[in-house]
Amino acid sequence: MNFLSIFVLIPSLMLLGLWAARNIKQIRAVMVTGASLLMVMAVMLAYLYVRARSAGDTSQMLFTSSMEWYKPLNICYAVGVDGISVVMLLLSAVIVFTGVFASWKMKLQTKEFFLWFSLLSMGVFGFFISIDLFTMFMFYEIALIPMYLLIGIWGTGRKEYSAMKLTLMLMGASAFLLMGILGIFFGAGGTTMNILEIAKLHIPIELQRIFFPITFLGFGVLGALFPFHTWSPDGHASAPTAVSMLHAGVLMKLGGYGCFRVAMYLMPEAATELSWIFLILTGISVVYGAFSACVQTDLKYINAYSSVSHCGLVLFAILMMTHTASTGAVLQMLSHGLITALFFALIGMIYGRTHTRDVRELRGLMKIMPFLSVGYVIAGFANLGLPGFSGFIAEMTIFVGSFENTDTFHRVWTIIATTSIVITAVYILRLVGRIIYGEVENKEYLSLTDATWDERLSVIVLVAAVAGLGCFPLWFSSIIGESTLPVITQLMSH
Amino acid sequence: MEQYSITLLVLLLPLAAFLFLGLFGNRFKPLTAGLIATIEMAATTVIAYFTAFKYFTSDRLADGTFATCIPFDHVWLPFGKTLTFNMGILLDPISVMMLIVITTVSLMVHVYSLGYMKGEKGFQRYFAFLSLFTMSMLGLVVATNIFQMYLFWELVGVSSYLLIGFYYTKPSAIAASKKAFIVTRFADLGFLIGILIYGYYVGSYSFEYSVHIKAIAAAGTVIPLALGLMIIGGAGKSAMFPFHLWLPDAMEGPTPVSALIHAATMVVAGVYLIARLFPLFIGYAPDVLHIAGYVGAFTALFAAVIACVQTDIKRVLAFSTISQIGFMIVALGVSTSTDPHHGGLGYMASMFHLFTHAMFKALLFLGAGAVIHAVHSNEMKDMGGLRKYMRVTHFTFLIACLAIAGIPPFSGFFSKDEILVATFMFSPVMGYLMTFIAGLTAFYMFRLYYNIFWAKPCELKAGHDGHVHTPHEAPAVMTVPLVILAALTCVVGYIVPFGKFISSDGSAYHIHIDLKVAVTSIVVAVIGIGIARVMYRGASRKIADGLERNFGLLYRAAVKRFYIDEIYQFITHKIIFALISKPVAWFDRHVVDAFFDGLAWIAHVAAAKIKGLQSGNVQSYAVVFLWGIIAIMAALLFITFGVFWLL
Amino acid sequence: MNISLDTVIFVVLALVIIVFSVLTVTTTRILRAATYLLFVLFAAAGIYFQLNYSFLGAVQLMVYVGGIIVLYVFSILLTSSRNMDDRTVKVPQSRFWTGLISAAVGFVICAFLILKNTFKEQVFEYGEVKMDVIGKNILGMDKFQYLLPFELMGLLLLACVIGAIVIARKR
Amino acid sequence: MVPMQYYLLVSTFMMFVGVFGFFTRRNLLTILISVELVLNAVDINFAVFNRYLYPEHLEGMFFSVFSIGLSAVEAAVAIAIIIVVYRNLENIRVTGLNKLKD
Repeated sequence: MNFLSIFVLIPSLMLLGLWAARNIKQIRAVMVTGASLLMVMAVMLAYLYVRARSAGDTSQMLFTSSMEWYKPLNICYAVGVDGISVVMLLLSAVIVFTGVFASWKMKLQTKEFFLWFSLLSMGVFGFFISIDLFTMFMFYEIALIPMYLLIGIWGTGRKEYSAMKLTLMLMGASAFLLMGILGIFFGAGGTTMNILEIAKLHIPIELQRIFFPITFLGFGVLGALFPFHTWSPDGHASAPTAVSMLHAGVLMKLGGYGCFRVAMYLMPEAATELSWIFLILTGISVVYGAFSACVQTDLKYINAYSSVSHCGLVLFAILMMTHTASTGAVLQMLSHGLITALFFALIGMIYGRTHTRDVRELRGLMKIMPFLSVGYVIAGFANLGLPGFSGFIAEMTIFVGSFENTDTFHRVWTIIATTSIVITAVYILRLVGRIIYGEVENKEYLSLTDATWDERLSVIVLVAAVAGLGCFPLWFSSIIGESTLPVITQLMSH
Repeated sequence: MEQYSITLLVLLLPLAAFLFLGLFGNRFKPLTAGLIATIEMAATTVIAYFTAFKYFTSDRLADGTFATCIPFDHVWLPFGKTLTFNMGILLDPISVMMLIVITTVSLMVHVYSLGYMKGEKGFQRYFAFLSLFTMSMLGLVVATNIFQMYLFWELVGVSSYLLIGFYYTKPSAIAASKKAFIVTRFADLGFLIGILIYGYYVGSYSFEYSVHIKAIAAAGTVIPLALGLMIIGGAGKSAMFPFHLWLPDAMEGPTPVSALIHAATMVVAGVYLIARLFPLFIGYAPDVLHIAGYVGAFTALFAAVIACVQTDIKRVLAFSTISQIGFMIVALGVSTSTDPHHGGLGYMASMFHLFTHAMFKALLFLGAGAVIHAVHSNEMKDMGGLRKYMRVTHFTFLIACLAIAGIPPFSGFFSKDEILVATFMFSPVMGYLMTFIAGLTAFYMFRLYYNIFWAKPCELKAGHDGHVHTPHEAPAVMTVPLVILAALTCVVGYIVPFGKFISSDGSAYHIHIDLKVAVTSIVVAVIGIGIARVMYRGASRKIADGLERNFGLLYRAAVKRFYIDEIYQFITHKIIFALISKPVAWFDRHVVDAFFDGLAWIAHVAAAKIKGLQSGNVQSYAVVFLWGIIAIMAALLFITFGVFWLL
Repeated sequence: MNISLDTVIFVVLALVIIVFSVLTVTTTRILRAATYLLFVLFAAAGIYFQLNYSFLGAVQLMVYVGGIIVLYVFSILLTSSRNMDDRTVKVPQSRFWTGLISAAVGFVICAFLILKNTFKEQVFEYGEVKMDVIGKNILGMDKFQYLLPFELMGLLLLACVIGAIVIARKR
Repeated sequence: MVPMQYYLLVSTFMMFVGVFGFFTRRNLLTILISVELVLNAVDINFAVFNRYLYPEHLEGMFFSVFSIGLSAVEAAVAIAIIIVVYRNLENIRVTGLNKLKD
């Protein structure tokens, strides 16, 4: 039994535990135990990983193991982690943990909610540990399906519509993905589904030209690639808090991770050749999301468009195809995951009290709920890339990396992308100025209370993570950096 | 190097104070929190002075310069293999000088704030932010590389934002803080791109140019571009035209904050940036430097003109600050070489002026704060005749006014004189222009002075407690910093050996007064003061009103600050929001999203139609079945008999 | 062209079939439809007789006319109630025309085929099929003999009878 | 001797009348009656082909005999079903019979 499988095992055990749980206390106990255990395991994995690396283990993936489970297509349950997966697992663990606390007061069908939530976590963790294309795809689907129910049942607003839209668009994307995966599998000779082994083989360039866009698109939709991002605003706006957190925080990262790990890594020639198309799209995403966020009136929409912008930056950086930029991309995934989860958690908490997310109605929250407001301001600063928070290091790494491309095309798009940091400042400050500051206008709000302990815990953990990453980036940056190198080498060698 | 290890505390102490007060501040009584911050600040000041003392008394190198010390320099964030983002401490004459300026003014402001902010809600928060600002500003000046500078540059921006928006329930304060942050951030975009270009071509962000001299030389033509972009960032922070518009609005913050951030320290960051990059400018991009100088000169003139007609005393001071920073930039901009004797004088003059200006401008602001504290208004019309009530404030304010007007023996005279000398060396036209602006400065400062302390006695207003109360002198905790700063203003001009420590090439330079220039400037200043005295000293404002009437258009334009704010409003609201964001959002909802909704709709409709076929009605099935057979038969007939089988 | 008796009988039978089959499907009363069907079936039996398949004609008369139609009449009477007739429900125009056109087109194509196709040479041998031949063929097991289908038929009928009872019996 | 085509035309006509009836009628019984028309038309065809084209064999005739038998079976079962339906739903119009579909 491989150590990594524990990340799939724990959510499965949580499912069992929830199934057996009889009342809300037991449900919470199961969730907290499971989520904490996941966090501990993620930290331990990071520790083991670093120890193995410093002991001189230079193989690309550590803790690998492979178990065949469908011979005719050579499908294996193959797992393994490198630095990118390790930090992604850490991110997922943190967000699952805080998500549990953010949905502490879930009333409606609590058990079912957490059942689906655990299943979703299982998919996410499974995705990050797998190195077999098919297993990866399977976990991806596992993560996708619970979304529909979670939004459709526990959501707010136009939840059926949003759930349907989100699921359909992502399922459409996964159809592309399946095509891409099969293309890669057969293009590489049909002998293996293992990413590491495929990387050593060569896929004919004609096939790469067909399957690279398909695969990239398949993952890119999940990474909110323009113009396939429209599921994001509606989906996030309707989803319950913890689901928004997990979805924007982790699930959207599956897109960037997959683009990098599968599309770019396995089809380097086509990637070099065709990156410009997607570069234009992602560049548009970055600026477009930021501009759209400026005039939204729903807090969650603002954040969703902001996510479009920031996740666009992830793909943008990946496509820049330099070592620094791709390191920055992973940092940005990490950073955006934490920040956006923090945002959604806070928005959920504010909404739970005021029952509105309309920025035109909220005002003077600082006076009523100082803790949440300060959290919101911090999240805002982190989002606009203030030094000391994770956004800054990620964005700077991306921009420095992007600048390593000397041709005019890349330069121009880099400069266009940098303007997003100003636009981000515009909408964040507008928002903070409008809802946090000012006098309380609605007298009914005066009786509202500040965060309770469970909410405080989840906010504090996230803020600490954001600030920790922002103040001490060296460790993360270096373990990510050494893991992005093989992919970049692969890209450069062609 | 180890001897400067203690300097690290200069950064860590304020940071600790910020975190401590930020997290636990509300557990303490306001005054306790304030005292904690103030004591911490005093400790920081002591360390900074200690460092400065040690540094300036250390042995000079063989070429007569002070060694640049880098006690700390650690990789903070690696970019790829070679390029790294370091964090560290760099000590050289200007950074050490800045340490002194910042800690001195900051300490004064801390002490002053204990009195000024008494009873305000959020007292703890205020001190936490002050500590944050101090930390960031100190981090900025001791940065070892341009990226670290950028990092702290952003942090001072945000602490400025937080402090301007301190009264967060006041809409104007919120708007002002937002404006300040966004305008400077927009400018910082230029700075960032400049850094990116520089870093890529030079392969390092470090300020130790000598190490990378080859790479810099190889980079060639992109260096001026990079430097030009960086100057944009500097212009944003230092409120140079056209980024000046945030500074007057920033006066919405508490007055001590204006003194610290928006007069003495943060706004001179742009000047400091140019000074930091000075060798590069001289070596590779003198033209860019001169352009900056012209912009500085224009800004100085522009701001001085506006300052002459503003009625809000803090705004007058704000425009005066802009104008004075313009002076500093001009001084740097007219430099043509690193030799202080031939064209490099401006560097020293600029730093000198930065130093003296910090003192007297902080004094002016704190004095203004005391006045505002007494009359509860920012408007000149609510003041007048205050000299009787507030003797200490009056006296110290007068000293500061004389200093800024350039009257000997106060400090401003010396530094301004050096600037004028440097300017005349560069071009006489520029020199006369700057002298004229110096005169204007004297005029508007004394307009301010006479309006506050002389003129008609102010109307005594009923306070909120119902009874009329006379303006009274501020408490000792506020006047003491005033007196200290006034004393400094009197004496720092005599640090004649200033040039010994700081000069463009690092070697000692003996400051001497150019009599011709000095006399001219004094005469001009005195004329300015005289006009102001005639116009504003008395209770009647006949001349002033007459002038306002006769130059109506110009006057109104100046009062409206030449409509730059309106243009800004137009750009942000009309262009960014109405012309870009709204259409983009509309496009997103009605085109992109509608496209996918349309796809779903098509699928839905098609499904409904196909579902209709599957009705469960056998008769319908039979019809389709029959037609199927007919079609097959027709096809077979067609194959057998061809098209004309009917015939 | 001489008109033989055969021809006359055929014309009469054909007219009966055509007229009454049309009436069968167009009448609005079910009982009448069943009656018209009865005439059509009679005419069909007549055709069999004309073709000298007396056995077939007899079967037709016995099973159809004697059995099935009686079954129909009973069931009609059993299920009839006031609103059961098609009179109460008008056939929608669209459905009527769809049916008519479909049927007409089908008919035209089939008629065309019949008239256009060149068949094998036609012979017509007068004379009955001998009963023993029929019996031998039904009960034989050689080529062109049909014991197996006959047995199957019997089984089917049995199954049907049981099935009908099971389905229709009162619960 | 009447040419074979005439028989065929008559039976074809009968069949399509039956088809028309099947399409347009609403009552289960009348639909069944229409089906009887179709079946009879086919039976006639078998007999005619047998008589005119292959007089030496008897396949057509036997097929017709079996077909008649099958019709009897079909009619019996169908009517049984119809009666049950009627008993349960008081209705044997096809438009009313959609309980299974919903």
